[in-house]
Parts: sequence; structure tokens; C-alpha cells
Amino acid sequence: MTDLSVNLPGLPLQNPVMPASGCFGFGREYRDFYDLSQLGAVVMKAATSQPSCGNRTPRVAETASGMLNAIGLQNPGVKKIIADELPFLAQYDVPVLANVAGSTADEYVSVASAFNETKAVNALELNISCPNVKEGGIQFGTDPDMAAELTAKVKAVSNHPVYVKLSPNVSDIVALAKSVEKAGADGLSLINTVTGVQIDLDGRRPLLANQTGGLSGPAIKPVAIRMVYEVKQHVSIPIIGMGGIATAEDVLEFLLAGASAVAVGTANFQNPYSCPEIIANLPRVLQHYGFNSVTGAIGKGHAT
Amino acid sequence: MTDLSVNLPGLPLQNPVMPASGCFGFGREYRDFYDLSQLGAVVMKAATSQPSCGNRTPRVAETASGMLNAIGLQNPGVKKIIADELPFLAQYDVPVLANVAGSTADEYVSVASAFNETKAVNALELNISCPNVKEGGIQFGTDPDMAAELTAKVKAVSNHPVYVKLSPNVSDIVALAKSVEKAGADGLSLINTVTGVQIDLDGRRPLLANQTGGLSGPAIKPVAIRMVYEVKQHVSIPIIGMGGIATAEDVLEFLLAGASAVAVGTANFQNPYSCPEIIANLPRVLQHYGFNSVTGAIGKGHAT
Amino acid sequence: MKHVDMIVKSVRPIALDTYEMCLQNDYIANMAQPGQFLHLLVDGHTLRRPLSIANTDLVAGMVTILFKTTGDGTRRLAAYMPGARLDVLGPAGNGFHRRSETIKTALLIGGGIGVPPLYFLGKDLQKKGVHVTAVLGFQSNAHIFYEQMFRQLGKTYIVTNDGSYGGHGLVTDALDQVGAIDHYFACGPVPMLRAVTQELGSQAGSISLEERMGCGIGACFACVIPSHNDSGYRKICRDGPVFPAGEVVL
Amino acid sequence: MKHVDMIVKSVRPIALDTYEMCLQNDYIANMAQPGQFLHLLVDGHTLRRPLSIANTDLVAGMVTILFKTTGDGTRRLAAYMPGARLDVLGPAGNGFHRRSETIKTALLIGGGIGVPPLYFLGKDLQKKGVHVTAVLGFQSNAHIFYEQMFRQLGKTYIVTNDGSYGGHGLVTDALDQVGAIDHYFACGPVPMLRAVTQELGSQAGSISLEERMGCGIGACFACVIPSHNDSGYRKICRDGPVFPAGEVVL
Ligand SMILES: Cc1cc2nc3c(=O)[nH]c(=O)nc-3n(C[C@H](O)[C@H](O)[C@H](O)COP(=O)(O)OP(=O)(O)OC[C@H]3O[C@@H](n4cnc5c(N)ncnc54)[C@H](O)[C@@H]3O)c2cc1C
Ligand SMILES: Cc1cc2nc3c(=O)[nH]c(=O)nc-3n(C[C@H](O)[C@H](O)[C@H](O)COP(=O)(O)OP(=O)(O)OC[C@H]3O[C@@H](n4cnc5c(N)ncnc54)[C@H](O)[C@@H]3O)c2cc1C
Ligand SMILES: Cc1cc2nc3c(=O)[nH]c(=O)nc-3n(C[C@H](O)[C@H](O)[C@H](O)COP(=O)(O)O)c2cc1C
Ligand SMILES: Cc1cc2nc3c(=O)[nH]c(=O)nc-3n(C[C@H](O)[C@H](O)[C@H](O)COP(=O)(O)O)c2cc1C
Ligand code: FES
Ligand code: FES
Repeated sequence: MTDLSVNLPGLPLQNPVMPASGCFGFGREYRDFYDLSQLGAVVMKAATSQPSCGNRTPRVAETASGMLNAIGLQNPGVKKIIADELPFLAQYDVPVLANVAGSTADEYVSVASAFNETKAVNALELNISCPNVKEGGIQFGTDPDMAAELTAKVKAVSNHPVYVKLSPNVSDIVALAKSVEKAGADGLSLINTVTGVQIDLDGRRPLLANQTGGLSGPAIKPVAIRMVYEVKQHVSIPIIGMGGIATAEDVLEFLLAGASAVAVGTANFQNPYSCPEIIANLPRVLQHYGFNSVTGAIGKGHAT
Repeated sequence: MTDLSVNLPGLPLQNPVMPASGCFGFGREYRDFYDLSQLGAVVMKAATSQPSCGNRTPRVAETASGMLNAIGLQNPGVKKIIADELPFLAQYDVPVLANVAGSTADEYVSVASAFNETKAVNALELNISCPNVKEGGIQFGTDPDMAAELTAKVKAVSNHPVYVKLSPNVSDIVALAKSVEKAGADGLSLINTVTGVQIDLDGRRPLLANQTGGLSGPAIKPVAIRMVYEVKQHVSIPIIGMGGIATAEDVLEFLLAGASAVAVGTANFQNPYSCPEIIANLPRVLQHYGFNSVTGAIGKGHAT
Repeated sequence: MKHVDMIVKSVRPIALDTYEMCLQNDYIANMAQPGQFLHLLVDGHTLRRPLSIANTDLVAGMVTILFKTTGDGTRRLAAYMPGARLDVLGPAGNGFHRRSETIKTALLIGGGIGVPPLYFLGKDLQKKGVHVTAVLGFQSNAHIFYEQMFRQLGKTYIVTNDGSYGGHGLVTDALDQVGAIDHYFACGPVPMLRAVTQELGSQAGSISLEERMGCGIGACFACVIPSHNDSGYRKICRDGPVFPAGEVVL
Repeated sequence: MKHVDMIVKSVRPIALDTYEMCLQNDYIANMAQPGQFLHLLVDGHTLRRPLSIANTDLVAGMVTILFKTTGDGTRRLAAYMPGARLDVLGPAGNGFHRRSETIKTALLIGGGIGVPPLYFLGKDLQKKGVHVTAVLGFQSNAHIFYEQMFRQLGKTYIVTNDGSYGGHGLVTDALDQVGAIDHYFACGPVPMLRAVTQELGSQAGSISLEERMGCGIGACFACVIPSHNDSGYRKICRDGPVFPAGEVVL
């Protein structure tokens, strides 16, 4: 028997695989394909304090082994998410992470506080790394001091464990990770998308209405693995790894690099069964590479 | 007739396509495939002041739509390059850029000075962005002040135009670009490789002996286009764009984003005829999208 | 909607840069409603391609798609050989709402590669006893496809942008030749839909929209369009691609 | 070396996870020297795969490669159908240096997937009148291939790691059964080559090496190995893959 379980702050995971924020809506659509209780956890689309419309279309473009998106945090607002979406997810026996976004520190705090009301959320994922909004978001993700301050503020009000989701678009990911760890983060999510642009040759302008977008998918996996690998050497809080995961082998690569759990984003679009298929394959892959459990593989890719 | 020529400081280019540094050695191997005079220019492998052995092997790994490399600046040293390699390149009617590397400012200065001796070099490409050496290189590439200081020092001694090659592994590429422009750079090369890691599942350690490597190839094109696009809005010196170019359409995308010329790296490995094929296809592609010249397309992808 | 394999039975060019592909899968053939689409995975690509269902054959379990080769995905698709398997999500989206009690005469308005779903719809309407007229616009003579097929459904007006066949101009230039109708069904580029809905004013109608998609199932918010009512954005992949004319902001 | 298309003529499994593929191309068949390799582009991959030439047929213009499916590239290669075209750079690298004036008896030492180039070499040596002996090591009985082919070249010793066939152990365990030789030719994993060169000490020999490659033509410095003389690193793709035993640091 291969033990897939892993225990993270607020998240008793039966397996380490969860759909990534923004790539799974609030779960309703994937319910048509499989039972969501199979998942390790579910990460919801980003919540802001007020309903947000997001950016103009086109919002996605395809790239080599990846895609760009500039959805821009479209969501019905935290109140509606709590009222309409969480009861749906609560039907399933699966932990829920709420992805928290905002354009000011106050907004992050208010969204985080709003989630205090509900038991249907197990942890927060503080999204200080969304490249697709004009204000906030990304600034908090590039300045270690601002990131720490925000983390501390959210920790102060929230009764949920807080995972801080970092941006890869920085010179020094380790500085950011250490900074938010010190500020009280319970865990890290690595990585959000890499900022990119595609130019429409016919239109002679960026294809995305927002001009820039976030690159995701297998193209960015080496960048994600690098950041998990580097950060792991400098922090002791758990890391949820993501970026380009499409197979159980990819999951093991993240575990070896130092992730304690993983999120799957873009792969859901290519194959709606990605998450359950990866979970089904994981025991075989772990065994093949000599592991009996997920926890046994975490961080084992570091030269000793 | 489509006019492919473009005039850059020190580089009267008959066409905008040159092989990227490190992906073409010193040209000898590709001579077996085609006449190097067809190229817009040739960029040589990085030169250091002393012969350098580079990193241990494995030095390359494959990734989705890309590759990682950690060659580590192996080269015979600037003296031997001038003595043995430049005479070979001088046989061809093609401008040559010398890629200059070092681990200290003094080393950069001494390599740059050494190239003063020869007329076979048309311009320097200051490599402050190599992710694969332990010292120097990358630090100069992430700190705008250090980058500016180094640029000024090299400009002070060199009698060649200086293109500064920037690293994408930074929070703020525009700050770096502006800083080196102010310090006297004649042009910019964008981008060097994106730092990445691949873990060998069997070996349970990073596959590359150097652990981290530089990601190149189509996977990074959106990142490169983004940086060219952003930098173009803030500098007036010309940009040599690179990162994932494999087709003439890719070249046009870089031109529209704001590059005045381009370099082709990884694509040479997949198809040794990449550069001449791209050059041959460029007139048709320019015409198809309504351009009569390369210069007519530069920067035309910016929303007006 | 299911995740299925479909077997390529045939691929053939039917107009300039335009192909007809027949795919075998009983489930899709039986479930498909006019206006729905297939979300197809083409080898070597990250994102699926949405392509409308243009016809079905229930007996043979066959589904027809018609597509223009506008990029690498559709070009590769056109190169698939009979026997190849295609990874498909479908039938996706909501089809055209058509109540035969209230609709006795229908007008199909198609522009270019918006024409395919209208053929499937027209066949279905004809079967339901609805009187069908079609106005189809193409770039030029070389781009025209399925003309005879539409003529078997009802009176068909063809216009071309360059006047190389049929009427010269846009589909809107031909609308005044059509008599009274109960409902129109339009599919084509947004500027065409904008012109059509304006021209036909308060006339009841349905329009089918296109947008770049991420998931194709409603989870990613890539394919949204603002709506006139207070529900905010609608998702083209899940709430559409067909909307009542006037519901969304074009 | 040229950039050519080769046509797949056949692919068949010859041992556990091991395939034989025959490729047609007159130029490569005629130019190939034992020890040289093909640098093959497999669809969907950025980097080419180096695979040794295991046999040629000058009349039919055929080249044989033998490969183990160790990753996605070789797995995809094994799935190519006859008639498919492969984009190849070759023949690449320098072959085994073999002067028949000085070499009258030769020993071939192959480990696993290092065996293929030795078959081509053995055939060539035999043709030149050289007396050939082979020592081949495999993981297990199920991994053995080309045994009969080697036996036609000369006396052949087989060892398996698990003793499931032939001698039990490593190729080095069988070397003492071989009589005097003029030259040995070894190809296999580095630990094997290290053991062999140590065991055979000052005996003249040639070894063929593997390393991960970028360009495969000498331009990128990916595939280097330190040498004992002052020329520093040698490139396996261009200066090798064959080196005189003792020239490079294993
Ligand atoms: C609901 C729906 C039904 C459609 N039905 C048909 C049809 O029956 N026949 C037909 O020829 N075309 C149809 N289209 C358009 C078709 O999806 C695109 O032409 C196709 O995706 C282009 O793919 P490509 O790889 O050739 O082009 P590329 O430009 O290389 O594609 C790059 C990316 O952009 C997307 N994209 C490009 N153009 C469009 C577009 N117009 N709409 C949506 N996504 C696009 C692609 O899916 C892909 O993700 C439909 C689109 C939608 C949304
Ligand atoms: C000169 C030379 C001759 C070779 N001859 C043969 C042969 O005749 N038969 C055979 O089965 N194998 C041979 N190999 C090894 C063969 O190249 C690898 O097994 C193959 O490249 C693996 O590709 P993959 O996609 O299946 O594996 P993956 O592990 O998915 O490949 C990932 C990357 O690593 C490279 N790589 C992985 N293993 C090796 C290796 N051992 N050597 C070099 N690159 C590697 C791949 O080329 C690719 O770039 C030879 C290698 C060299 C250098
Ligand atoms: C369409 C789309 C929407 C996303 N929305 C969010 C979001 O709302 N909040 C967030 O933290 N990350 C968001 N992300 C980032 C993903 O959660 C994930 O970090 C990233 O895509 C990398 O993983 P992948 O390569 O598996 O997709 C989004 C990604 C995509 C592709
Ligand atoms: C094997 C390899 C070696 C490289 N060596 C150098 C180098 O010596 N100096 C340098 O400035 N860039 C070097 N680069 C970076 C390339 O010049 C180029 O900036 C990068 O690869 C992006 O372009 P591409 O995607 O077309 O390869 C190297 C890249 C590769 C793949
Ligand atoms: S494509 Fe994802 S919501 Fe429509
Ligand atoms: S693989 Fe590039 S030098 Fe050998």
C-alpha cells in the first residue's frame, strides 16, 4: 500500500493533488466528470471583496507547451462565494482553500475576514502574485517587506491557516519566501504564472486585451521546480508546488524538489480528468521510483 | 523587393537574423551546412579573460518546448578567441558580436579591452546575465546600479559599440534597461535564459551537474516578447530580441514587439539550417503581414 | 457532455482553405443539438479547439465538422488521416433554442465559417416542418461551401464580399429580399452579428458567438461576454455559444 | 554529415524494451562508419536523440539502429510506422579507428545498449579479415539481443547481471576467458568502461562514450569530457564518441 496522505496546516490531505486556483472555477463544472471527493483538496478561483468583472476578451492565448491568461480575477465577490459556492463544495468530503485577492491591503484583510464566518473553508491562499490586475496583487508579490506586512495583517484577522502564493516574476524568490515565513505564513504556494505577451501578427497588437498575461503549463515547469527547490532550502513551512504539472511523474518531481502537495492548473483544460488520473497513477509512480509514501518523497531530490 | 537590412550601432546588418551566443560556437560547425555570409551577423560564444572549463556534465536537459543548459561559459579565453577563431570568421562577409563575460568588473573590462586589438569584431555583447556561473555574471544582471557601473566601465575602455545582454530573472526589467541605457549602452540584448531546474527522478537529484540551468527555446518566447515589449516603451537604444525564435513569424513578432534585430539560439540545435531558412522565409512573411521592410515593422505591435 | 474518442472517417477540402471532416462516435451523434460544438484536442497543442457540429447521421453514428485552416491547429487537423483518433469533449455548450410551436418560418444567417452550425440547424428545422430561408455570406466564390445542401433546405441567398458570386456585399445587404419570418438564427463574425441584430431590430432571433477558450466547460472565465441583464458576464462555452439576440453586448 | 530525411522501413521489438528499426537513406548507408551515430529528431521534442548505427546495407541503402525505450523520445520512436519520415543529422561523430595492418585480433566489449555499434564494427572487422571475439553484458536473459548475429562474427561470451543466461556478472568477469588480442573496442555505461579500461590496463583499445547533447555537431559544448592531455575538454559529439582508451578521464 502506498500512503498518499499528507498533513498540512489546516489541510488533512488524503492525497497531495488539488486543482489550482482559477483553473477549476468553484468545482461545479468538473463535478460532471468525476466525484470531487477524490481530490486532495480544491482551490477556489480568487475572491475579491466586491464582484469583479475581470479584463476584456480575448483573455487567453496559446503558446508552445503553455498558455497565457489575463482573466483578471473575475469573481462574484466573497459574499456570494460564501453564500452560493461554498455550500456546493461542502457536499464533498474535500478540504477547500480559498484564494484571496485584492488591490489594497484592506481589501485582502476584508476578504480574509469574510471567510472567518465559514467552516467550509480550511485554509486561505493569499494571492499576492496575480499579474493580471493593474493595482495591488503583484506589487505585494515583488517587495519582500510589503509581502510580509500584508501576510502579518491577514494572519492577525484570519482564523484559517494562511498559504502565501508567490510570484515567479522576481529577482529573488528566496527573499520573498523567507520574508512571508517570518511574518507568520503557514505555508507557501509556488508558483503563480510568469508574465508574458503574445503579439497578434494580423492585429499588430498584443493578442490579449490586457496586453500582458500569465504564462502557465508545462513550459514553466522548470521555473517552478527551480523555485520550489531553492525555497525549500531556506524555509521550514510546507510548500504547495505548481506550474506545468500534467502527470504523476511531474508530481513526484515537485515532491522531490521539496513540495509537500501540488496543484494542477492548465492540465485540467486539456484533460478534465487530469486530477483523478494523476491521483490514480501516483501510487505506481511512487513505487516505481522506490517510495512507499508521499511524505517519504518530499524534499528527497536535494543532493545530500 | 522586401528590404531586410537594418543599421544598428557598429552593425550594418543585411538582415536582422543572427545566431545567439553559445548556440553557434565560433561558427565552424555550421559552415559545414551553409555559407555564413548569409547571416545578418554572428554572435560568438562568451569570452572570459582566461580559458574556462565550464561546469561538469550533464550540461543540458530537455523540457517541454525548451531546454535547460548549464554550460558555464566554457571557452578558450579571449586571447585564443582573437588568435584562432576570429580569423576564421573574418573570412566571411558578416559582422561579428563578441559576447563578453566575467566574474568581476575587472575581468569584463579586460576582456572588452582585449577585443580593442581586433577589427574582426564589430560590437560587444556584455553578458551580465549568465545564470550558470557561481560568481559575477548574474549579480551584475539583477542590480540596476551594478549593471550601470559595469556598462560605464566597459564603455570607457572599449572602442566597440556595447550591447548589454539582460537577464529575464528580475522583478523589473525596465529598471535595468533604463539604467544601462543611461550608463551609455549602445543597445540591448533581450533575453538570456530563464533559470530553471529539472529533477532526475531516478537519481533523486537535479539532472544538471550544476543543479540549476538556463531555460531557452519556444517555451520562453512569451516572456521574451513581454520584456522586449515593455523595454521598448522606455528606451531609445535598439534591442536585439531573442528567446524561442524558430520561424520567420517569430522574428516578425519580435520586430513588432520592438526588437530591431533578433538572435536564434536553441532552434539551431533542432535544425542546423534554422537561420538561413528563417532569413529565406522572412520576405514572404513580412509581405504577408503588410510590410515592405524590416525597419517598417519595428515596434509596430504597440497599440497606438 | 462527455470526454470521448472520435474516429476520423474522412477529411476533404470543400472550398478554399476549408475542410469537411466526418467523425464517428455514437454518443456524440445521438446527443448533439444544433448550435453545440466539439472541443477537440489537436496533437501538439495545449488548448482544445472549439468547432461547431455541422451535421449528424444517427444511423451511422457520424458527426460532421467544417472548418477553415486559420492557424496551426486547424492545419494539423486537416492533415489527420482516416482511422486516426481525436480526443473530444462534447457535445459542448447550449444549442439553438427552437420551439416549433412558435416558429413557423425561420431565417438562417451565416457568415463564412459561421455557416456550419446553421446547416445542422436547418436540417433539424426542416424536419420539424419549419419553413427555412438562408442568407449566407462568403469572402469570395472560392470560399463558398454547402450551397446545394442549403438549397435543399429552402430558399438560399448567397452574397460574396467581392461580388464574385451571388449578391455583392454583406449578408445585411440581402436581408430585405427575405419575407416575414418568426425567428432568425445567426452565426458569424461579431461585426456581422452586430449589423444583423441592429438591422433586424426587435425581430426575435438567436445568435451564436465565438471567443477564445481555455477550458470550454465554464470553469476558467476565459470566454465571457457582457450581458444586458444584471447577471453580468455570460460564458460563451457554457451559457452559449447561442444567446437570444439582445441578451449580450456585442 | 548531412541533414537528411530517412524513411522508416520496419520497427520490431528484439528484446525487453528494445527495438530494431531499419531506415532507408542511400547517403547515410554509404557514408556510415562503425561508431558513428544518427542524430534523430523525434516529433514533439526539442532536442535530437543520438543513436548508434548498428548495421548498414549498402545495396538497399538501409541503416539499422537498435534502441532501448528509456524515455519519451525512444518510446515515440518505437511507435513510428513504416513509411514515416525521420529528420536526421548524420552520420555524426568519428567512428572507431581500425587499422587492419596492426589489428589482427579484436575484442568487442559491449554493455546493454552499448552493444549496437559493436555489431556494425564487428561485421566490418570480419570483412577486413580481423579475428573477432565478443563479450556482451546484459541485465537479464530478457534483455539479450543480436546474440546469434554476434556468434556469426566470432566467439561470443554473454554475461547477465542476474545470471539468468550465460555467465553471471559483469563483462569484466568474462575478460579472462578471452585470449590475447591486439585491440579492444568497448561501448557501454561509464562504470563499465572504467572497469574495462582498468582491467585491461595498457592493452590498446578504443572506447565509445555517451553524454547528453545539445547540438550534436560540436557547437554548444554540452557533451564534453575532460582529456588527459592539455587540450582540455573533448566534445563527445564531434571529437568522439570514440576515443583511444586512456585519452579521456572517465
Ligand atoms: C463555439 C465555436 C464554434 C466554432 N465553430 C467553428 C466551425 O465550425 N468552423 C471553423 O472553422 N471555426 C469554428 N470556430 C473557430 C475555431 O475555433 C478557430 O478557427 C480555431 O480554434 C483556430 O485554431 P487554429 O489552431 O487553427 O488557430 P490559431 O490562431 O493558431 O489558434 C490559437 C488559439 O486561439 C484560438 N482561436 C483562434 N481563433 C479562434 C476563434 N475564431 N474562435 C475561438 N478560438 C479561436 C484557438 O482555439 C487556439 O486556442 C468556432 C469557435 C467557437 C468558439
Ligand atoms: C553517441 C551516442 C550513441 C547512442 N547510441 C544508442 C543506441 O544505439 N541505442 C540506445 O538505445 N541508446 C543509445 N544512446 C543513448 C540514447 O541517446 C538515449 O537513450 C536517448 O537519447 C534517450 O532518449 P529518451 O527520449 O528516450 O529519454 P529521455 O530521458 O526522456 O531523454 C531526455 C533527454 O536526455 C537525453 N538522454 C537521455 N539519456 C541519454 C543517454 N544515455 N545518452 C545521451 N543522451 C541521453 C535525450 O537525448 C534527451 O535529450 C546513445 C547515446 C549517445 C550519446
Ligand atoms: C485561466 C487561469 C486562471 C487563473 N486564476 C488564478 C487565480 O484566480 N488565483 C491564483 O492564485 N492563481 C490563478 N491562476 C494560476 C494557477 O493557479 C497556477 O498557479 C498557474 O496556472 C500554474 O500552474 P499550471 O501551470 O498547472 O497552470 C490561474 C491560471 C490560469 C491558467
Ligand atoms: C547551450 C546554450 C549556451 C548559451 N551560452 C550563452 C553564452 O555563452 N552567452 C550568452 O550571452 N548567452 C548564452 N546562451 C543564451 C542564448 O544566447 C539566448 O539568449 C537564449 O538561449 C534564448 O534564445 P533561444 O530561446 O533562441 O535559445 C546560451 C544558450 C544555450 C541554449
Ligand atoms: S472557456 Fe473556460 S469558461 Fe469558457
Ligand atoms: S552536443 Fe553540442 S558540442 Fe556536443
